[in-house]
Amino acid sequence: MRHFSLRTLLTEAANAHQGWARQWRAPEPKPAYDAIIVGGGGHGLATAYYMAQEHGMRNIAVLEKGWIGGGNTGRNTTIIRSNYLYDESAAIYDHAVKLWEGLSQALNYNVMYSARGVLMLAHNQHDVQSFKRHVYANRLNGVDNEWLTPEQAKAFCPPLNISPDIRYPVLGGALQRRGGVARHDAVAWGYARGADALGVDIIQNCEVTGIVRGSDGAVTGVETTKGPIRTPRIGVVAAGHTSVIMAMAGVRMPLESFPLQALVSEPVKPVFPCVLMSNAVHAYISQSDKGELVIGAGTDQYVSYSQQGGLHITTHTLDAICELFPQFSRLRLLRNWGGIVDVTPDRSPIIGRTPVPGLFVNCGWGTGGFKATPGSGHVFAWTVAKGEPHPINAPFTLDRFRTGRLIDEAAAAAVAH
Amino acid sequence: MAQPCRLPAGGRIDRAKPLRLRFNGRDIEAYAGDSVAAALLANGVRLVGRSFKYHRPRGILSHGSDEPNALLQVDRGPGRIDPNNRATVVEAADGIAVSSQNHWPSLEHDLGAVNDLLSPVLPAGFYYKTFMWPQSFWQRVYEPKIRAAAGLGVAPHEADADRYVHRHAHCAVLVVGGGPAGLAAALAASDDGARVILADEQPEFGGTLLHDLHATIDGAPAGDWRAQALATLAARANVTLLPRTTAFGYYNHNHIALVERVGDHRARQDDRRPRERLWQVRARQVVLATGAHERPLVFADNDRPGIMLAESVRVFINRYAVAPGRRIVFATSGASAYAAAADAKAAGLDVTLVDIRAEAECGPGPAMLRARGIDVLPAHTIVGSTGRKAVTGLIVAPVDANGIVGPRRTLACDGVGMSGGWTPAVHLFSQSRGKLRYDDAIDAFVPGTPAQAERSAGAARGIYDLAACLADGWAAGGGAARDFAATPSPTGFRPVRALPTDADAKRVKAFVDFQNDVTAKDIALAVREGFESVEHVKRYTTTGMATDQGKTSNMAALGLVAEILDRPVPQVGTTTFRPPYTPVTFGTIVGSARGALFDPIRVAPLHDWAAAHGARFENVGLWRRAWHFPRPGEDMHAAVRRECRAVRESVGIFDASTLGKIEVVGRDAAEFLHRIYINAWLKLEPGRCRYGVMLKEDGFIFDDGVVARMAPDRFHVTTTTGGAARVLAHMEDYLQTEWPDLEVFLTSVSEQWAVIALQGPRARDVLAPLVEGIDLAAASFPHMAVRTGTICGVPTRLFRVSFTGELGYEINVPADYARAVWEALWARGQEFGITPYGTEAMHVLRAERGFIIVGQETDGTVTPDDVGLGGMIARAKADFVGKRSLARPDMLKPDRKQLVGLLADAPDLVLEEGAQIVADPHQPIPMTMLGHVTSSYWSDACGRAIALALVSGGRARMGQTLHVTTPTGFAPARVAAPVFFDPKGERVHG
Amino acid sequence: MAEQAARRTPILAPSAARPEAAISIAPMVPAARFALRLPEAAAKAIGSAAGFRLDMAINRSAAARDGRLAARLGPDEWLLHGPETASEAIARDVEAALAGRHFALVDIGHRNVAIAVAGAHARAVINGGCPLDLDDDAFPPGSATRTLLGKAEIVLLRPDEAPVFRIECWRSFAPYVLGLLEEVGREFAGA
Amino acid sequence: MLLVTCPHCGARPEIEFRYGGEAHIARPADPSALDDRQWAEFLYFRSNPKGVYAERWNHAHGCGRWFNALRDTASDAFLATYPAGQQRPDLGGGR
Ligand SMILES: Cc1cc2nc3c(=O)[nH]c(=O)nc-3n(C[C@H](O)[C@H](O)[C@H](O)COP(=O)(O)OP(=O)(O)OC[C@H]3O[C@@H](n4cnc5c(N)ncnc54)[C@H](O)[C@@H]3O)c2cc1C
Ligand SMILES: NC(=O)c1ccc[n+]([C@@H]2O[C@H](COP(=O)([O-])OP(=O)(O)OC[C@H]3O[C@@H](n4cnc5c(N)ncnc54)[C@H](O)[C@@H]3O)[C@@H](O)[C@H]2O)c1
Ligand SMILES: Cc1cc2nc3c(=O)[nH]c(=O)nc-3n(C[C@H](O)[C@H](O)[C@H](O)COP(=O)(O)O)c2cc1C
Ligand SMILES: [Zn+2]
Repeated sequence: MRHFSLRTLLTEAANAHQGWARQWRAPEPKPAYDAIIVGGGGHGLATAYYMAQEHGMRNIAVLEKGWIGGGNTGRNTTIIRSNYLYDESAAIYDHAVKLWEGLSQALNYNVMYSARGVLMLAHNQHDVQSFKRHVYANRLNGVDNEWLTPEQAKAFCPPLNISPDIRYPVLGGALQRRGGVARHDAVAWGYARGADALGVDIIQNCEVTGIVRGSDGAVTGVETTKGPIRTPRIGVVAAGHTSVIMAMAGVRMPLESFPLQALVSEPVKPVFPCVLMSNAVHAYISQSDKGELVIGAGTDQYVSYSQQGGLHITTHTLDAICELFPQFSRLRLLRNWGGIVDVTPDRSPIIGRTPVPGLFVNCGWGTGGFKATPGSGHVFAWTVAKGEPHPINAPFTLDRFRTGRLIDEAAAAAVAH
Repeated sequence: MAQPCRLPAGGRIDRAKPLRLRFNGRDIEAYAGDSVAAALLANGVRLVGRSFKYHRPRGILSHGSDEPNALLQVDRGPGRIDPNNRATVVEAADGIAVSSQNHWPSLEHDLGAVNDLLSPVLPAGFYYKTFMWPQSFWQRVYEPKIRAAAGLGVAPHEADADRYVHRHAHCAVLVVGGGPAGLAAALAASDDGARVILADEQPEFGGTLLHDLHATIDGAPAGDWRAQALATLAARANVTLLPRTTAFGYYNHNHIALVERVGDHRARQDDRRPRERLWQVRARQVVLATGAHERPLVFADNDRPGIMLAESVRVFINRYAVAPGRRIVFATSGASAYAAAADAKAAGLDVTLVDIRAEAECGPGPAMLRARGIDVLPAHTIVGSTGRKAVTGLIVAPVDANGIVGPRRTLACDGVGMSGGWTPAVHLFSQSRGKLRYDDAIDAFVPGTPAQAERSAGAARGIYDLAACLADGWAAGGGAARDFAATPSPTGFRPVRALPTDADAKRVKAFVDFQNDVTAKDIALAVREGFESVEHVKRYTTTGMATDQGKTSNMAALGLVAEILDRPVPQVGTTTFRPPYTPVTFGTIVGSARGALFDPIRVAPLHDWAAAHGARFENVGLWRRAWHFPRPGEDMHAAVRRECRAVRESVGIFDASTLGKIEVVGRDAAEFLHRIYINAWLKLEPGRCRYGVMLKEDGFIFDDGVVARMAPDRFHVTTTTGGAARVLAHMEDYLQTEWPDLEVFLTSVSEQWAVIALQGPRARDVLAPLVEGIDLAAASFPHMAVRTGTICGVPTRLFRVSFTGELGYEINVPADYARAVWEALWARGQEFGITPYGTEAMHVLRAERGFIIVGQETDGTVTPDDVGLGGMIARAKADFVGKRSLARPDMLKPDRKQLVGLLADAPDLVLEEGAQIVADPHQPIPMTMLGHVTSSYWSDACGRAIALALVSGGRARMGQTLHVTTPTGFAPARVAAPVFFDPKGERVHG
Repeated sequence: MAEQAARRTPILAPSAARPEAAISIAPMVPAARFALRLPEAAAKAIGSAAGFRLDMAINRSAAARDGRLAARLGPDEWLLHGPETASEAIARDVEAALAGRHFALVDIGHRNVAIAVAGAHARAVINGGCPLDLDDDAFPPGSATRTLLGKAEIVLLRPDEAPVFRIECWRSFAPYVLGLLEEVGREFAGA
Repeated sequence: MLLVTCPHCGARPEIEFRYGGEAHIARPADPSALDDRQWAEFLYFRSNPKGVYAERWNHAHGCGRWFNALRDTASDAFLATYPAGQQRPDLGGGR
């Protein structure tokens, strides 16, 4: 792997950049691998990278039906934070944040992790209580999160409208300074390059169409659009398409796939220094390094695999954005797209074994899994490599829906009232 | 001289209406009908902006919405300033001030232009390869620098002063695009009276007909045909004509979004008129007649100001009577530029035409031009341009069939019109999920199989001959096949990716995406590095991601990828087309939903009274509720103490109208409630009330409230304020889909009944004189009973219930009477010091008695047993919603969090709601958390602070001291029973 | 002892409609209103009750004597409407007519507020927030349906040939509904 | 925004409707007879296919009725709507 640095960049500049090699190979699939990861999103690629890097598994492949990073990894609003309420969640998301902090260096690929701070606004008494609950729980879990008054929030995010006369005045906010954003595409590419250098085959335009099982029920391989491939271990990391792939193995999942939309404005000079979230009015906004305001909208209400949603969803979000930032009303929407998010009943992921021997799944990240990419890949690599969960993902079982031991971040984030 | 580049005659501008605008502080004269771009060109302005990355000087490339370069800030007055406007679509209006962007200190002298010199180290994706050391520098040093350099214009700082509105519309046929194809489609479609909407983003209908001076249609000049067609359409009552209206989104099931620019083109904004209007059209059939975009040529330094699209040169001359230069070189690979060259010559300009194609390939064009005295150089390539802030010459060279490039020569010029062929505007078709098909003959993706009731027509479908466009439009509009006679259009071009050159292609800057400064070599680099998917190329190089979304660049980019990979174009494919077609203001999308109309503000019938009596309000869902009633000089704390005291000692009055209310009627009403709630309902007597708790099927508390049996077959159910809508929906769902056999009807009466809570030992005394037909005596009207009668002469459902722990009534009256009844009670209560109290006092009073609030003590993970209400569950019931879930293993664990009281060791310490609880504050992080404080208040009645908390295994911890987080550390607190006042609950019986 | 019946305080002050204006948006006087629920089959069998026609198509209304009107909002749901003073009579008559059947008659006279929208631009203004097709073909006289106006649920009626639409909404949404109509209508007001 | 055909009201814009998830998952007559696994299947597990899906819709801001629909989740096209309680229509042609 050619090292990336200012020096190599300068060398290549002199050479009209003719010397750069492929960042990852484009291999044809081998007949068999020790393990196969289905899904070349950030989670899948990170999984493969850590399997190779930390567990020495080099004879593995990532199968991607389209182009790597083309799923939700390439279409999310890139908000990264770890100030979740429950211990289990805080542990896994903070594991990820710690990896984010050194990821560019670890991968020798600038993923532009920018810890510019994530501010979540409280608009009613209930939000205030709920956010303080988070702040305190985070503190005891070693996760940074602090309560800001409206004035402090305004100081941190100057464009914010803290007038008491708006429809839902800002009563304060919870700030995680270590939170921020990263360059989503670079995350996929950086992991791909890293994994490839360790020998992982990254095979694009290769859709998994079937899961083959032996007489004992255990997996023996996959069918793909590039032919059958044998393997004793499969890690499914296919986000919105998880149900479809698991159905190939006869496994029904507690998942629904919804379109989730996002949009960007035309690029403007820096106006927005941080990431701001308002669950109460449904606004999520930051500004990319290129200058667009990146805005997250909601899910459409119906199951769909169309990566496209209705205009009313976008409208709803822009209503809220312009209420908080009336000066942005004259900015223009540049592009509006959708992804397909796989949502679990408790809004927490499922990471671990399945009823089928040799089949592992990492899914259910729903609207918020980008932030977990390194952590998720790291613990899932362990899980697939060792056949048992890492302590951090041990609570995120499929079985919790039977026992009732849910990790209900949605309930905790105050949807009731 | 004013308007030095204005042609003496012609154009569609109104020379009788001069107007004046400002550009970078300088006066610009123009005429009504000009675009800002036309006005600038008329005044000899070429340099209008700087590019995104290299800060290259840039001018005007196009004449329409595909413009990538000429982006300006427009200032229409305070609150009306915005960036990134395309000079080619902003109409010139008197008094507006426009200015260029993305430079410092000035447009002419821009220090950012050093990036152009540094460009060898700034190829596509350079930032992924560097800026990583030292680690902390990314965020402190590199990123802020990159951010400051990026972005184009400056975001507005003031709130938008304009208004926007929405409009929903329906029609049989929506025609998008009012060129020849669209006009013909609209004529055909509206012929039989069907509702037709015709929208075009330009101020005038006609599309290419607006600048085609020589064509004839059915024997008449095309302009006359256009005027006739428009007159016909305008006269048809079934036709809605929407000029200045861009269809920007094609969504599911023929739902199309359009933005109409209503205000900006008028010099002075009339305040009644909106600035823009969002149309949402649901059309039975859609005709897309959106035309085609011309392709630039990709050659070194093809971005100098003055280098334009060939057809745009023609538009500026014919439509705006502006000469984009006096000596113009047309550079083309196709036929259409010949018409432009001829028109330029006719306008008196000095014209040369260079065609990459061999003479034999060029058809009749060269002869036609030579006959007009125009020099034509076939078989020539373009290898560069000269000039810096304006083009001064085009460097051309002969090229043979093998691509061998001959000696260079510079054609001096002050304007260039380039044409690399045409790309149909398939954006909306593709958004509608129609499948594109690559048409080799015209080197373009064209609409294939539609996914919705849609037809594309004309140039949007790759049909470039005028007569054929008309016929195609007519057919798309549903007309019976007919022919149009029209002047044949010169069509056809040779697809070229990057023009052949004698220079080192690895080093020259031949722009593909002008705005984002993506060059052909960037695309080559991306492919070299393994970014083979066109979607990867887009994201690695940012080609097609600028504000024009690749309208001028996409075909070149994917063509280059195909060429490098030696794959057929359709195998490379296009990137995904997404809304909006052109950028749309947030304001348009938001419409009226601003300020008071952002979300409805729901107020209860006594809101005005409360406001007049000094209430401070809080938002609860959409509701605005009286929070507390501070007297002058009182803070919230003091007000709440006083309000609580009044209730405990005498009488308080509270507006509880926002409670949800559902009238449950029918023979099976009791059975229905029996299945919905955890407790028993079959034996509740008419005239009695009962507190009920309901779960969702997952076993967690969903809502609670008092239910009264008004008659054997009629219940009055109350819900929480926030739960009103979802409880009704939940009940309807079960009723309709699970138990359709039950004879029950549900009706929301939340807003029929206002609820006045009168609470305190003197409540009866205040109430008695106003009530008729109800015996208020404790014996005949006990706690948890309901009676009907009248109060102040109006019907009431009078509940004797209490959420405060005091003797209390909840007086339900029809909402419009609430004010009068309240005022009567208020008057009656004066002698007892009647005190209005708000939601905060209500919360304190109920907490003193240990009553839960759903959403505060519960959060969607809490079972009845967790909050100590397990005893309510009717054990005898075989089933109710949620029952089975309560038997899951995790629901039975002894360490579940249970509701307890918490008394801080320091009696006046009001713990924070949300504070976490631990057994040992000295344990290492991460600590084991036992639970959290759900409610916490100062209680006058108890003479100390009290709190409720959910604590793991809490009921077994009575008397234990635990430690509760505070802003600065931990505070010890003792676990106690969750009832702090009147533990036996005797006061309600008073 | 109650001295006299309490007076009514509607949330919007009623005003007179001006159908001849380009746009007229006028809150209406209080009225008697009931939600009537009755199984579809029963409605078909009896056709009408207490003078209210019940067997019309869903989303159609029918006028009855004395300024009364029944609008069928769903298979088993009607909105009964009449002058404010007729409230008790309507309740009594309907109860009597349906006695012995499974039905629910619930007074919602104070729950709803009505706003009349009239004038040449009435449709354009309502379509400023309402997504339905209000063309005569799609929403002919006699139409009545529950739908949305912006972020509020409404019942939209066009009782008769007159180009007057009636919007009913819940009380607390009335200021919003009126405000939205007036905001959209500004463009046409006085035009 | 989808255009949803309510069996009672005809084609109406999606915003008038509330979605209800997968159809034909009847509440068990006797939940206590189910083991934890079966109960979890009822509560949480869904087929979530890419293709034809039977799902529930409620015309919440219209006639208020629940009904079912067959929709292709890949194209979002509705293939049929039918009253609650009716069997899933057989559209023939496989899938
Ligand atoms: C609009 C939007 C905004 C979001 N915002 C945020 C945010 O701000 N912060 C945050 O943390 N999260 C956010 N998320 C969620 C986040 O994007 C996802 O949780 C995360 O990216 C999931 O990563 P992944 O690698 O699991 O999935 P993906 O990136 O979707 O990768 C799955 C891959 O599997 C492939 N695949 C599917 N089926 C097959 C098959 N049969 N064979 C082979 N390959 C297959 C897909 O093509 C895809 O590339 C957002 C999501 C969306 C859509
Ligand atoms: N000679 C050639 O090679 C060549 C190539 C292309 C086009 N043409 C000529 O162009 C004409 C094509 O006619 P036509 O009617 O197909 O196209 P047109 O270009 O004349 O008209 C298209 C119209 O659609 C409008 N439009 C585009 N997108 C829109 C949107 N999203 N919303 C609203 N309006 C939108 C444009 O403003 C334009 O007025 C013919 O005269 C043809 O000869 C010639
Ligand atoms: C954080 C982020 C920033 C983006 N910025 C831009 C942008 O500046 N310009 C642009 O055209 N698209 C931008 N996009 C959107 C992509 O072009 C694209 O729409 C998205 O990756 C989804 O892919 P698709 O539209 O090809 O399906 C951005 C996407 C993300 C996730
Ligand atoms: Zn309906």
